[in-house]
Amino acid sequence: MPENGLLRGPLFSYLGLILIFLPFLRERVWLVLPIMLGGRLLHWGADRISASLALQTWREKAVRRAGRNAFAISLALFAVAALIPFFSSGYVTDILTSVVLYSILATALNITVGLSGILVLGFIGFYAVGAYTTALLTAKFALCGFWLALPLSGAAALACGVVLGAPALRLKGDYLAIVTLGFGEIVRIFANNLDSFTGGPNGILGIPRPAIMGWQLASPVAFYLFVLTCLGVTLLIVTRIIGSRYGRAWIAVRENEMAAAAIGIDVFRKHLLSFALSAFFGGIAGSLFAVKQGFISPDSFTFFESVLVLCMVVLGGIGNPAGAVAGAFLLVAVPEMLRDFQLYRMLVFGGVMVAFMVFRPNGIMGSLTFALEVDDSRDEREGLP
Amino acid sequence: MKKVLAVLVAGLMAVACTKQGGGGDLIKIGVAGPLTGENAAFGQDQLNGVRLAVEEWNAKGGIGGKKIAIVEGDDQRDPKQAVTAANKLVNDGVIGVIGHFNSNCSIPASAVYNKAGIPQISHGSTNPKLTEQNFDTVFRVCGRDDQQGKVAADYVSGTLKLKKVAVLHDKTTYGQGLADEFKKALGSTVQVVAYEGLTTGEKDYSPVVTKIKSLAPELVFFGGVYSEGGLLAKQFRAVGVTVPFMGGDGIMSDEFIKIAGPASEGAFATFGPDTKGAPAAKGFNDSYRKKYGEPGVYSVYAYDAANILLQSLQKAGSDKKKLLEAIRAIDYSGALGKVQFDAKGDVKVSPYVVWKVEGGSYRQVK
Amino acid sequence: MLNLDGVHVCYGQVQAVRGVSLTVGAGEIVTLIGANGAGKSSILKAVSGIHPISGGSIASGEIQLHTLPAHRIVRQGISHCPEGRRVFYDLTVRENLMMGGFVLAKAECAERLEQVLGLFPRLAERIGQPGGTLSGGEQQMLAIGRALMCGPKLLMLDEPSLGLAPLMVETIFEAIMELNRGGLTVLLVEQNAAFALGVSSRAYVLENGQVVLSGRASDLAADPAVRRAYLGG
Amino acid sequence: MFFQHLLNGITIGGGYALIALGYTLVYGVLKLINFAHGEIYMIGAYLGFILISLVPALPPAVQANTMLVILAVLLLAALLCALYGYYLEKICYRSLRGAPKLTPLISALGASLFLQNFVMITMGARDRVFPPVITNTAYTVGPVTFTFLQVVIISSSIILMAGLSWFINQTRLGTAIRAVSTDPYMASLLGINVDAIISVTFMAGSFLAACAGVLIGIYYGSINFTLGYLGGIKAFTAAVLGGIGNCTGAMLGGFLLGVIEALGGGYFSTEYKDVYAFFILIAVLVFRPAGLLGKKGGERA
Repeated sequence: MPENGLLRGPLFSYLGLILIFLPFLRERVWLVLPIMLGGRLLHWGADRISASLALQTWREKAVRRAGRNAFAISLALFAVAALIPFFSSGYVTDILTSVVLYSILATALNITVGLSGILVLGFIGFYAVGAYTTALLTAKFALCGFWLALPLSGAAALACGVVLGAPALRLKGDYLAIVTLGFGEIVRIFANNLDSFTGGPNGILGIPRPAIMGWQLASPVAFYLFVLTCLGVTLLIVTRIIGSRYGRAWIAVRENEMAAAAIGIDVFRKHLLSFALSAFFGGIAGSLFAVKQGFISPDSFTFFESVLVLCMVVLGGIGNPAGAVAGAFLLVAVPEMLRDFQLYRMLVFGGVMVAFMVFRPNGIMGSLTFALEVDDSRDEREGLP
Repeated sequence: MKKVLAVLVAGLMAVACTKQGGGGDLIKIGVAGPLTGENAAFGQDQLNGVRLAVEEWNAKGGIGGKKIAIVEGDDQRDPKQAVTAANKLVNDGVIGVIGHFNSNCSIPASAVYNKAGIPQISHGSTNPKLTEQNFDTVFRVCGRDDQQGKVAADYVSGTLKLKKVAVLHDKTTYGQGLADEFKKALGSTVQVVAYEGLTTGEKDYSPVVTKIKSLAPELVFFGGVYSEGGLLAKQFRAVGVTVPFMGGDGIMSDEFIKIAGPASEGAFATFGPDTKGAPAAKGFNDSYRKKYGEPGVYSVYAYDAANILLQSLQKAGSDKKKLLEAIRAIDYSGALGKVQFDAKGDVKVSPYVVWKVEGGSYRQVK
Repeated sequence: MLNLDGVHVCYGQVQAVRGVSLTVGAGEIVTLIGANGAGKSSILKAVSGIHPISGGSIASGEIQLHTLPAHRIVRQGISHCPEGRRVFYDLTVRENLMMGGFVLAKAECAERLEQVLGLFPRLAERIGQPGGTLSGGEQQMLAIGRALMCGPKLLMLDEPSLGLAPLMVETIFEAIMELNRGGLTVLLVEQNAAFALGVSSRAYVLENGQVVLSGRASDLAADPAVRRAYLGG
Repeated sequence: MFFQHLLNGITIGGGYALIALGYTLVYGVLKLINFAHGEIYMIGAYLGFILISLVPALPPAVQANTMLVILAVLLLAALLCALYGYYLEKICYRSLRGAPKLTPLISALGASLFLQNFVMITMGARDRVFPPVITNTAYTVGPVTFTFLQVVIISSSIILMAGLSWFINQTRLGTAIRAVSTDPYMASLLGINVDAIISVTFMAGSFLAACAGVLIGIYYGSINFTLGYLGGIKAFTAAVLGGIGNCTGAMLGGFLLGVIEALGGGYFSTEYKDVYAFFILIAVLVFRPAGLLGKKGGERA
């Protein structure tokens, strides 16, 4: 294997490159250097540690054990999650609500990215469709209440998914990715420009919070518990689907499209189904987002958001529903924790993202099957005797 | 892995801790705005303005023996982040907030502050909607786009006596809001030959420039900020459109002149009256320059907003209700001149005047 | 020329080669025969450094080949022409050949190009065509020609006859023998055992990643077990 | 007016094409989208800015030679930026070779955020204004008005593309890049150091992106740290439009995208400028699933 030159070379050269910026350096920039240095050292340390086989087997065992008790563990985690706001501040509850919303979104995206192996770069488009549907129905035109708007938002996003998917899913990999990117951007641009309908850049204000049997979910804690329940339901449905015949067909398609087609799986329909389903849950998440914020505008549906959600899926571990939740937690909570870095917040966050991938390329909870599938890259697979 | 994570966390905490100077004997005020991201320049101007005010108060011994500390709330000009940042500030126990800057952030965040009952004094959100929500916690030291649009429109139709104008905006809450108010206030005597939105962050506006050139307007009005405004003015001049360029407070910045270069000559902007040359603001300008370099146009607004908050606090004590009443009743005179709030939280006197670029710098013309 | 000592190769959990030792002497043609999955190709990959070995050692003279990265092994005069030809489809025949001489200096490369074209005149006719437009046999010639461009001491050929018309197979093998007469050492992996044993001096029979038989090619061709298993009678 | 829009489109398209080439080159050898490429373009623009601001320190005799100075700045900035590309690959991609396909995406995005904020902190969040190095005279020929700088931009992007074409098609290193992008496995069997070739590819892409950055900085006169985001998306779209992995396609896609935007924005509404571009992209992909000049089979397995 090639020698690990990562430690020696770049450090000094980067120093050199930074020096180019020297005339403009202020004293505070020196904060950056220890971070960069630290990153390199950590990388080196991680190499050492991951080299020890014991860790690998320990992890595998832990994952297997966790897999057996997945249901019990999730229940316990949900119970803990439901209790947290009673012992913490409104700020923490707000963050947790965001985490849960993003979890739903990431879980939804995971259906296509993780299970069907389709790269989607404009997923936020479905989220936006859902959010705007709810906003228009409950606030702008006040046509119906939230409980009707919620499924309708899902349905609207699903319809978009089918309309977009029908032509686009015939494309391959990165071509499909950019079509979805285009879709996300188109949705945002329309939302920003159809002033009389969507309020343009001003967005839509005054989206009412839902009520359950006359009880308004006005308090942050009540709303948090509500979205947590929604996440639970979503996860339950998604894990059920993965375990079903459909789910196995999806995985077959992901692993090898040709082989799947050869045993009689209609690859296109499977893709379309997963795409639509994923859009549906994306729409639901959008609807929840709209009522959470009480206000939506195109600013919330940028390409960066799409990428953020995708990061959650990948960071958590592609194809693993628990991973999507973990990824959402990480990507929402870590920047919040980093608020004390002030100006350096996003800088550090970027560095942490790189470091994380270098340490754990399979994500925090990458499913083992997937890791194996990827390990034998093309060259080796062809060489299998 | 655990070890690595532990090291990582420890490292993060170590850096984080150096930034915090804990202790309960502090009065915390929030600064909420785009401290990072696309509009970070505005956010940093704002932060420095507030910092200066706080340092001055602390140098005088603080309020009631307590020092004042700033809590930052970065919204990255994203409404969602704005709500989160607002929640964080409320949670950190700030007694009041200076900000946000962008109207699209101020509006959703104002609901959070209102619920918590703490005052929010925006230094730069000019969208009328902000103070039309019947929140008793919202104030702003800047003007409103409807006032500003009216001043600009009156100048165009009354003083310049033009008949044909093109209106552009940057598709943001602020820019489009201002452009709409301008258009509304123009009345029937002036014809709007084009009304177009642009994408922020782009560099090339040649399609719209070419199009507008063929329509031959007598003035181009732009609702937006200097980054795009400067490029637009420059690109208009490059293809030979020499009619005056006009904008709102967003282009009222030396940056605009720098970016547009000679093309900025003769451009108009609506903004508050002179602060840089005003004797009232001399103290501010001098000490700001010494600490942070040339003040941005909104630095002084942030500085005064902070002073209003702190002065009211000194008078009213930390009771939330009393504090709000004190702000509403304030009769402040500072770098901006006299500031008083009306029932909605807007400033009583519409502050807008027209400025013109002459000889490479802005001069007040009306 | 080449010494393998107790080489192990793994693909994940699967052991493809288990403790194979073999030698190839200078000027020899040595054949590896065996069924699909016996580990023949894996041995070639291990030698050329494409796949790491998990045990044992591979040496050429004093040099421990298994410690070198793949692109350094070619510089030791060991060239590997893999299974399936793997011609660069978009590159012209000339570019394909020039890539074969990537490790050489430019002038030397041009010199070698003339020699290789002399060996395969068909390629000279097709010099400007993209590799992908050639017929199967021509592509095989191109692949071998490309492997010869670096001027190797040892040529490893993996299934050169696969999917070719019989006439073409003969042409290819004649070329190989001619190269051998010119002093080139050849390590051959071949399903077509009859042909392979016909041209080679020694052979190893592999089963399940282990050497089960070895010896002079003519002896093995006469061995009843080998005849039954590999020569169809 | 049509020709005016066309010319505007070609000018902006030249920039897109230069950046798009970086995406396409990297895609060719690694089969992945280098999401940090937009940031490299931004860094290039800043390097150019830093170097240009150093010009007044030069002896007046040297300064008098404007074109030479600009050329030197362009070259130096591009070379420095190539180093950024080199280290980007080394840190964010090399260690992730063989990891799941989407993993490098995350590290690239992390790098994007890092670089963007790094520049924000070191160079300030305000727009940086390029000193006016060339007097930009406008010429009018018939209905078309064009500026001297437009001519510079278009001609230098064409020269750069021709240079790249020569490099890829005529040199040994370029042929090796093509060899690696068709079959990296075979390339390494022939003694080609695939890692080194990948580094070279990243450097070439970054070189071009930096040139685009400096040219665009000089042309529009102001740059800021968010420059890479829009430029990146647009160029990526251009690369896919032309058929990702195909250099001619990237150039064609870049120019086409610029022209579509200019015409759409000029004749219809500027607000939907990006929508036209994406609609055309989707339409093209529906009929030609691998882009305009892409191979029939789409991406290789």
